[in-house]
Order: sequence, then structure tokens, then C-alpha cells
Amino acid sequence: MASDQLIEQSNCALAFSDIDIQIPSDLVFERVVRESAVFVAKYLGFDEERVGDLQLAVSEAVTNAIEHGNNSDINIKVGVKFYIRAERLAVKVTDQGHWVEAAHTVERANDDIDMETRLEHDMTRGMGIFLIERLVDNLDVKSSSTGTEFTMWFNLHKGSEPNDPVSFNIELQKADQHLN
Amino acid sequence: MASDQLIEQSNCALAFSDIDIQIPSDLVFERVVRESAVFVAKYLGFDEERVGDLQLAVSEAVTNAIEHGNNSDINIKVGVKFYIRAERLAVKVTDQGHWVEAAHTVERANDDIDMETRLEHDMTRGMGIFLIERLVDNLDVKSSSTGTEFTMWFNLHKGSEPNDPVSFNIELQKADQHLN
Amino acid sequence: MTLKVEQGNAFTIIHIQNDSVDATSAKEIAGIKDRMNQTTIMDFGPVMFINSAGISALLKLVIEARKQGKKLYAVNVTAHHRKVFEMVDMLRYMPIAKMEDLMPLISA
Amino acid sequence: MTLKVEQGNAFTIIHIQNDSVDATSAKEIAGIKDRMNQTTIMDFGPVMFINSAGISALLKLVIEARKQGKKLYAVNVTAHHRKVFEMVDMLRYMPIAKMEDLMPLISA
Ligand SMILES: Nc1ncnc2c1ncn2[C@@H]1O[C@H](COP(=O)(O)OP(=O)(O)O)[C@@H](O)[C@H]1O
Ligand SMILES: Nc1ncnc2c1ncn2[C@@H]1O[C@H](COP(=O)(O)OP(=O)(O)O)[C@@H](O)[C@H]1O
Repeated sequence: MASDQLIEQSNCALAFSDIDIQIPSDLVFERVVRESAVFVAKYLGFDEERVGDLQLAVSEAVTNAIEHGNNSDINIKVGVKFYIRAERLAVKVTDQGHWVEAAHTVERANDDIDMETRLEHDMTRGMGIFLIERLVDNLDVKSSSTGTEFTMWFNLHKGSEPNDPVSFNIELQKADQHLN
Repeated sequence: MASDQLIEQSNCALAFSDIDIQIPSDLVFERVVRESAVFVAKYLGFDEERVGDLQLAVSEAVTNAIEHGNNSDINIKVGVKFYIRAERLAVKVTDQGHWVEAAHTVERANDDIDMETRLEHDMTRGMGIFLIERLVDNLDVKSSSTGTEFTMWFNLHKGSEPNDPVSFNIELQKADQHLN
Repeated sequence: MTLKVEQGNAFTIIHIQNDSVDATSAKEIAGIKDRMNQTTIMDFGPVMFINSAGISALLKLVIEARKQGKKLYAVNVTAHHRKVFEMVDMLRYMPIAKMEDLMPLISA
Repeated sequence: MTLKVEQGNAFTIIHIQNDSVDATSAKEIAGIKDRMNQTTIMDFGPVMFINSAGISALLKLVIEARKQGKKLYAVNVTAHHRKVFEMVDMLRYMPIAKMEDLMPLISA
């Protein structure tokens, strides 16, 4: 099937209703979501490279939600929703934690990764967000007392520069703002 | 990893919390669930043949929920839940329809499939339930005004005769029983 | 494309290109029924998954082959799919064969 | 098993057996650090997926190789994984090579 046809088809099925996956907060289940992402990307007619980009971005976001959001507590879930709005595929990853800004690990979109410093200080983590920013077309993070919503957007029709770093819109509400 | 270890592990992660998937009622999305079933089966250390059995049974049940339960209405969802209870993997498939008994298509577990009659009458459908009964260790169907719950059970530790036809426990409530 | 069709004088080989013979590939498979030949071989080479929607499409070919007095064979079938075909009594109508053994039929 | 290790006099070839280099295979990969050799080759042959948890494990090997003055190479890397390695500036520390080109190093 031509990819245009697939996108057409998707506007029927995905635009009205979403795919929703809930997994226990254990890293082994990250793979279920990652494979589903591949299916959705292929269904939408993404080319091989974009399929890989989407798969990796979803994997990173789900890993973070399991580890940082839910502290790997298998009694609570990480949710993932795939849906289409305004010519874009959205992947919304939700957890029940609070966003933790970690200035020394989060590499901002306009910085290059300074591998030399990393290697000197044995810093082998902190590349997830850095990669996500380079793989998605847009990114939104909302965090409040009810948890974190991490939403990644992928254009259905390839536009402008692919894989340009995106701006990272983050909206953090103080936990107590909602609590009382 | 040895399969015992995997089952051990599963008792930690899957026993406390479930994997939940909701798809729009369109057959293209059946595949997402089918692939997730493969992941779960491998994670539980099922051998190759049982992985195939589980994958096929899940595919058939989800196909039925989409087509017969939800009439392929993409605005409503089919739900699939994987969980472990009492040394068994359960796969519960839910839709929002009513179970429709179709005596001429449902082949009962103790009947053999009469292919000759089928071919004479161009009956190429109606093999899903027949197959499921031969692939799972147990089967429960509950249907009421709120929808149908179709639950398949797979023993974690291979017991007795594998792939023996199972009894089909079906519990149908009259739709109006709940409505007023 | 789900299928690649190889046509000879008295044979047709249908190479399934998909990894799944399911609802999404069923229509194209059933549609092959007008291109069958005296000996028709379904090559399941890359097929990793078959469900009853796929079997239903295959049965349409079986029915048509009977009507037209043609012979259907399946090659490159996995152990699991052989088991499923046995369950639904498919093998009587579409026996599993080895490609080598069919060579005399297609080179005749 | 995730890894198969081939040891020579002055070389080690680490064949990754998994299709994923991710959190679940990270520990075993990082654990290989005591078995590196003057020339250490990571063979990504069957690897279909790499994420930052996997890269993190690979970086542990890179750091250790530097400390020990050893040289790491990657072979059989897909185009997508090359792109990801480039993004995180990995290629400076673990260049991608062709197995044929490394033969002089390991047969010496
Ligand atoms: N879902 C989340 N909830 C809370 N904090 C998060 C979440 N995702 C990312 N973070 C924060 O962003 C940081 C950077 O994440 P990342 O780049 O993926 O690296 P790493 O996970 O290796 O620390 C994390 O260390 C954490 O502080
Ligand atoms: N989820 C469901 N909701 C309502 N009826 C169902 C459902 N699943 C199966 N059935 C009934 O059982 C029959 C047999 O199903 P199956 O053996 O899978 O064959 P087919 O789907 O080809 O008809 C269906 O035709 C339908 O009447």
C-alpha cells in the first residue's frame, strides 16, 4: 500500500479513537510499548528512519516514566496514548510522579553533548532527553500533583528540517498548588 | 535466562499489576495486541509452540471483539488485559457488544471440524472459537448489557494434556436484565 | 504488495510476501483465485503468523480449486502452521509439500 | 545469553546475541569490561534496537578501554544506529569499522 493511502486510512481509524497502553512500572515492559510504536509508525507510512526515530523516542520517554516518574514501583502504571491531531502523531506518556529538573544531566537542545567531560566524570546517563529532542518534531511536558504528561509530536507529512533540535516546552506546577 | 527465572520474575511484575491495551475497533490494530501477546508469552518463558498458540488465540478473540462485539465501530474500544492469577496467565478481551450464539458457525469442542460440509456450502468462516478452544487451557465468557468479557487462561507450568479441547463456560445475561 | 505470482504453462507459484496471513492480507489472497493453474503452489516462505481470517481466504482458494479441478500445494510451512492447518483439516485439500518434490510437476 | 565472546592473543570480539541493546541487556554488556583486549570489537550483527540505557552500558566500556589504553571498534552497525551514535558523539571513541579492515589487527 502506498504511504499516502495509509495516512488516509489512519485519518479514519486513529483520528477518532486512540491506542492506549498501560504497563506496570518495570523496564521489561517498556518493550511492549516500543514495539507498538513501530507498528503505529509503519501503519502511518513513516519511512524506515522515522520508524526508528519514533521507536527510540518512545523507548526513552517510557524508560524515564518508569524510572523517574514511578520509581519503578510495579504497583503503579505508566500510560501511553497514541493519537492523531492536526496532521501529527502524538505520543503521550504519563506517570504518577513529579518532573525532576536535573541541570547536570539534561543537555539542552542547543548544546552539543560534551562527551569528553562525560567520560572524565564517568557520566554515562542523562542522554534520554537529549536524544528525544533530536528525534521528535515537538515536545510538551506538563507536570502537576497528579503526575507528569510527556507528549511527543511527529509530523505525518515530513516538513522543514528533519531531526532539528526542538524547543522543550515544560510546564511545571508546584505539587502543593493542587494538593490543597 | 532460564524459563523458571522468568516465571519467578513475572510473579513479581505481572502478578501485582496488569498490562492493559485499548485499541480502536479496527482490524488493523489487532496486530498491536497480537505482538504484545508474543512478548508476554516469551517473558513468561513459554516455549515456541505455546507462544504461537497464545498469539493465535489472542488474535482470534480480538478479531471477534472488533467484528462481532463492537461491529467494527472505530469510536469504541476493544480492551485487552494480561494478568497472572494462581499460576495462570489470563488474557481478558472486552468489548461493548452482546454475545451472539451462532449455532451453525460455532463448532463445539467435542466436534471435529467437518470440512467437507463447509466446502460444499462455501462456509469459510466460523473457525475462530473452534481454534481458541484447542489452544487455551480454559475459557470463560461473560456477556451482559455492559458488554462481553472473553477470558482465556494459559497454565504457566505445563500440566496434563496440552491443547486438549476445553470446556466453554458461557454465562449470558439477558440484555434487559440490567437495563432497568 | 502481499503476493508475487510466478506463472508457467501448467503451474502457478504464489509467493506470499507478507509475514502475516490475516484479515489485512485476506482479500488479496482470496483474489488470486482466477490465476490458479493445474498445479498451484502457495509459498509461505516469510509467513510468521496465520489466523482464521487468513485460513478463510485460503479456503476460498481451496473451494475454487476443487470447482476448477486444480491441485493446490503449500510449501515452506512452519511447524506451528502445520499444526493449525491440521486442526482445521486443511491438509486434505492443500497438502504440504517440499518444493523439490513438486519440481517434476512444474517442469513437465 | 546476550553475548558471545571470542578471545584471541591481542583481540576480543564481543558478539551481541540480542536484538536489543537496552536496559535489560545493559548489565551484561557493561560487565564485559574485564574481558577487553588490545583490540576489542563489538559485533552488533543481530541488533535491531539501541536506546540510551544500552548506550550507557557501551560508554562504560569506552571509559574502561580508555583507562586501560585499549581500542574499541564497532562492526555491523545499521544506518539508524550510526546516526544515534553520531548524535551522542560515540564514534570518536568507538569508531565503526568493517570486519575485513580489522583483519590485519586481529591476525597479527
Ligand atoms: N518522567 C519523568 N519524571 C520525572 N523526571 C524526569 C522524567 N523524565 C526525565 N526526568 C528528569 O530528566 C532527567 C534527564 O533524563 P534523561 O535525559 O532521560 O537521563 P537519565 O534518565 O539517564 O537521567 C532525569 O534524570 C530526571 O531528572
Ligand atoms: N466478541 C463477540 N461478541 C459477540 N459474538 C461473538 C463474539 N465472538 C464470537 N461471537 C459469536 O461466535 C461466532 C463464532 O465466532 P468464530 O468462531 O470466531 O467465527 P467467525 O468470527 O468467523 O463468525 C460468531 O459468528 C459470533 O456469533
